[in-house]
Amino acid sequence: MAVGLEHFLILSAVLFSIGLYGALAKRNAVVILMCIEIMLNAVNIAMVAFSRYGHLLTGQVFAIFIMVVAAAEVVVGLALVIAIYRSRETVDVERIDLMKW
Amino acid sequence: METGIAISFWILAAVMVASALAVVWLRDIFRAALFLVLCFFSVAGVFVILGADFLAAAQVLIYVGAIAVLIIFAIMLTRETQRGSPSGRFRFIAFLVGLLFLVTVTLVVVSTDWHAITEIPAEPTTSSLAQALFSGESGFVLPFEIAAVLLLAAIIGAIVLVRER
Amino acid sequence: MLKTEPIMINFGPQHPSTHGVFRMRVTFDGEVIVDLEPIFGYLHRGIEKLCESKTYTQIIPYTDRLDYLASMSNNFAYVMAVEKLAGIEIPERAQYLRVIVAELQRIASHLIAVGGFLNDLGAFFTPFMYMFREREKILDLFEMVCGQRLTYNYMRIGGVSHDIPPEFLPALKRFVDEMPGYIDEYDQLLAENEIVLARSKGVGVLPADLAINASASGPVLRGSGVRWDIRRADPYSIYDRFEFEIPVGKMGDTYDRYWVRIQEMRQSVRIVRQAMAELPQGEVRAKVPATLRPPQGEVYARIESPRGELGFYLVGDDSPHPYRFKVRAPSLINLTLLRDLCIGWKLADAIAILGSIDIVLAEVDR
Amino acid sequence: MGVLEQFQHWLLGYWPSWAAYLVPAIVAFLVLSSFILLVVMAFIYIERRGVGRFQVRLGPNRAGPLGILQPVADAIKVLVKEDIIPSRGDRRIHWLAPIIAFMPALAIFAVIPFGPRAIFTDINIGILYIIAISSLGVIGVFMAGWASGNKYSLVSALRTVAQLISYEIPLMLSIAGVLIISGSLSMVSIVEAQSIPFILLQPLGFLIFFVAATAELNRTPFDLLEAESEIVAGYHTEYSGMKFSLFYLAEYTHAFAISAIVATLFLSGWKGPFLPPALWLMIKVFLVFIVLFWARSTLPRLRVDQLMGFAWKGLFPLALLNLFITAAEAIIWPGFPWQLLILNLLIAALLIVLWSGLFRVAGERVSFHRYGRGIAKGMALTFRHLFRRPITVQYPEQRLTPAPRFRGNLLVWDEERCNGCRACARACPVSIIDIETKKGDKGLIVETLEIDFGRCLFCGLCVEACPVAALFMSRDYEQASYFRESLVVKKEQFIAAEKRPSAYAYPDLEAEMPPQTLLAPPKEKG
Repeated sequence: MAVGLEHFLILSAVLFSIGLYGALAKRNAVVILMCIEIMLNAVNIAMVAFSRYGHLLTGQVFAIFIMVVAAAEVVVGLALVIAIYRSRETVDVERIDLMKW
Repeated sequence: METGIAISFWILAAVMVASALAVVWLRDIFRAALFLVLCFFSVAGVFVILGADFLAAAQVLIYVGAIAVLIIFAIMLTRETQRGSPSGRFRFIAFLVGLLFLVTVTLVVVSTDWHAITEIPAEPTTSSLAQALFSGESGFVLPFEIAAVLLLAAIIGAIVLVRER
Repeated sequence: MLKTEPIMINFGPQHPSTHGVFRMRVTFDGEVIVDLEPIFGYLHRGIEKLCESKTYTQIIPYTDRLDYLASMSNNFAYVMAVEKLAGIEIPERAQYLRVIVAELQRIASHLIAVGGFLNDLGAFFTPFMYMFREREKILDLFEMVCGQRLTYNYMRIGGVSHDIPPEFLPALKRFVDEMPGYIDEYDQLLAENEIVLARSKGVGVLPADLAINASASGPVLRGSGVRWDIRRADPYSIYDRFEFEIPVGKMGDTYDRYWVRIQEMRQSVRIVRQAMAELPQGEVRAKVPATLRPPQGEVYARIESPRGELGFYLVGDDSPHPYRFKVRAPSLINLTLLRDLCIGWKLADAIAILGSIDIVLAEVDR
Repeated sequence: MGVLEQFQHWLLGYWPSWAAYLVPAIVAFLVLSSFILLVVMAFIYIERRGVGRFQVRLGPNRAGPLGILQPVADAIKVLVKEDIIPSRGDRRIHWLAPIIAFMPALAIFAVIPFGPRAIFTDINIGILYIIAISSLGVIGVFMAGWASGNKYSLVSALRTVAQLISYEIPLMLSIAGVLIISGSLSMVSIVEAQSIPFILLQPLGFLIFFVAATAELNRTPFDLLEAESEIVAGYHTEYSGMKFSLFYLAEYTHAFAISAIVATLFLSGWKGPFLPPALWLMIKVFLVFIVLFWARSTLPRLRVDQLMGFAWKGLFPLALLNLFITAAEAIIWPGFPWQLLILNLLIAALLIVLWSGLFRVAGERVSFHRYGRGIAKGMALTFRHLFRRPITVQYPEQRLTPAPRFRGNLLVWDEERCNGCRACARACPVSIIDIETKKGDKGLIVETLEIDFGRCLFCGLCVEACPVAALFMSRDYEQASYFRESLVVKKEQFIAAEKRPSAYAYPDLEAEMPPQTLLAPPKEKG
């Protein structure tokens, strides 16, 4: 029952597809951002797994950069959500599909 | 050692997937966000299994300590908890897409012959990670600096976006 | 700043910082106050109506229960009103005793006001405890004089109920000698403390014209720089015989109100010292009929209580009971300024401002 | 290698591997939590007694000798209280929050070295682990605030996020200075690197860390999360019983943890002459904690915006500068000779003075000479009070003598002298004196006398009104009853009662009364 690279990759894939489903199906913008974070985490798992089973630290370096980008993305994303909420009183993506407000 | 890792892996994987599903499923956004925290935390656990100790700490620090809290904060500011998080019209299509993706990737993962090295690498990664990031030849000094600039830009951008005019 | 939906929070009537059963309905935008509505009446006992069925002497214990932190001042104002109505002259010694206890009462009341204010700023009871220590000494003196520590019922129509016991003056002397040192200690603890300054300077500014228009009085008014003290402006009893200064603030902020109280304590000590030195011998109570029936007429007598202008309005109708009994409660009138002071400030400031106004709910609601 | 790993290795020889993984963790948890519980109890005791002395009180001294069992009594009291869950709140989150708030504080101790080898697990990223773990506590507090369904708690939850996230940044940056000097993230190597305690090499870093850590602990002057006078108790307003005690425990455990981290990072941890290492660490921990509650008993609280401003405009740039200076020093003098100590002290003083010059308190710039002086003066004053005699007394054992004129709880009635004139009843403002008389041989005889002391004002007017000196105030001051009826005192009870009249309205009695106990002026001890 030894755990190998495939296990981690499949776990990563499962996590990613859950995130993907959420990001596509959900209507609340904050939840969509949360699902995107799940997807980024899934990618991170894959990266670190590659790094572990390939004895190459580049994977972890990439994971660090992904975290940085995720942080930046969340900051800007949430700022947008709040800005939209302020003018439209909603964060429902199906109701904020106008290009202008 | 091996069994220990295997046990931890399966537990963590189960928790991770379950909490990710809860994030997608739950209607109460606040609870969804709490499950997101749990998911992040179990990812950190997986990092520990993979011997990436520095990354595990960074994961907790950045995702749990900062991003999750930021999300919770946004939830409170937008006050959308009463409405919950309903699914949209494309729920079924989204499900199909997700499933398709999962099947494809799984097939690829299973069918590929990974040249995986199973023995455990030298334990502490912190200093070697620093070497990999900053060493002269193959280093990532420029991307690192760019990442810092990106963060700065994101912070300023967020302030500008949210600022009242 | 992030803009958020306004939320409404009820402060009180059981909130620890509302100094009694007082309620503020505050609307916040984030932590900034956009609206504040003071709601009182939780302690209304109908004392004014009740007193119309009591004899003039029986009313004195009721006045104790208006502003229970300054019972002596209430006694004082009330008996002054009755004496004015009935035209009673009171003996010299009683006048001096009244001034001494009233000024001691001012110190005791300001100690609580300042201590409570600092507690509201978040000090963990330390200044409060220090100030209670000194207040206890005053209460000991009051107990010596009249046998009670809170509701004194000391003054009587025509004087005071008892002469002071022989051990009173030495004890008072000791207190008067050590009190300035304690006030210095409070200054040392707080006056320069950066956190106190940051929390109170410039916060809740009450402009002088608004203060006058709202007929604020006491330290609240003087904090705004208006030199109005009834002891000077309309001298009653024997206050024209003493030398003292009226401290006034510069900006009318929370800090100035706090500062004025501290300075007034020093001035009160000064007055007590002078009154002690000049204390004449003699009777302490004029001859007053057992059942007083003041003539028809109306009268308004006011004093400078620790909280401001405390006035009693009485209408006599030849009967043993007043026809009308009305209290001008300084706390109530100062409290009406709360909304103007608080809007635009933060949650924590509202508490500090309320503390700096120094209300006693028993007096507000009566 | 930490104690945990050694235990694990030893176990691996005997037990299956999964047990060898699980058992040490459980054992460590149990040992750690019982040890922490003990220290936390000591903390609570010391803080309550200490704050008492700062406030010229005695502090709790009832439970056990010197009140040493007070924490136990507290614990029992809290644990048997009813557990309340607000109906509008979120039940499960409400239940989970205290656990999540408590666990991180506990988990920090895994990497605190109590001695060269007395550490549970010496992971190479010890300090990073601590920072990461302690950022979890926010979520517990946040959950509590949210799930309580209470607006005070909600405000507290919002403050939590703002405050803890802001102060985490200067906290980390000030640690970075230490890391540069020690060149390691491991707690053990950080201690070993301290031939000079880092408080001397990093005075500015220490100050920033201490202030930021105080804010992380939400202790005065940064206790905005549970600001008693503003938002009542903040996030734990709606908590009681077991769950509240967990929050309470978490607070003190966190205080212990932070004190231990300060001791380890800046006060050279377990190092010290003569005494065993663990004892040295504990001494330092307690010293740090004493400073914490000393500040608590002196200082008021900052306002939210001032708090944030202080973090972002004060601590953050200073921490950055400190990091920068330390990095420069690491390049110029890589060995960190002791001479740097003087230089760093000078730099720290200069920076604080310069930076405080930029600060504004209420619109006016803080002048150089004053910044910090007011706080220092206040701290000195409270410290002096530590040596003053407490003014409180032990009530049932130590009784104060009231003044001769004291108006006590029950009236004293002299049946012989009373002529039933009912002057007292007429004088009473609240009409509680009920006298019925009948014609006797020599004047009136009192048939019934009932006084409702439940409504008595103790104004003394009845005593003053008595023309025949038959009614006295009493000198007693203890009166309590579970039933209102028993407060109505009847004639027979008046006759049977022990007569201890006070001199109120009877000045001739005053001479024989014992003198009143007055509050003596406090004397400086020794």
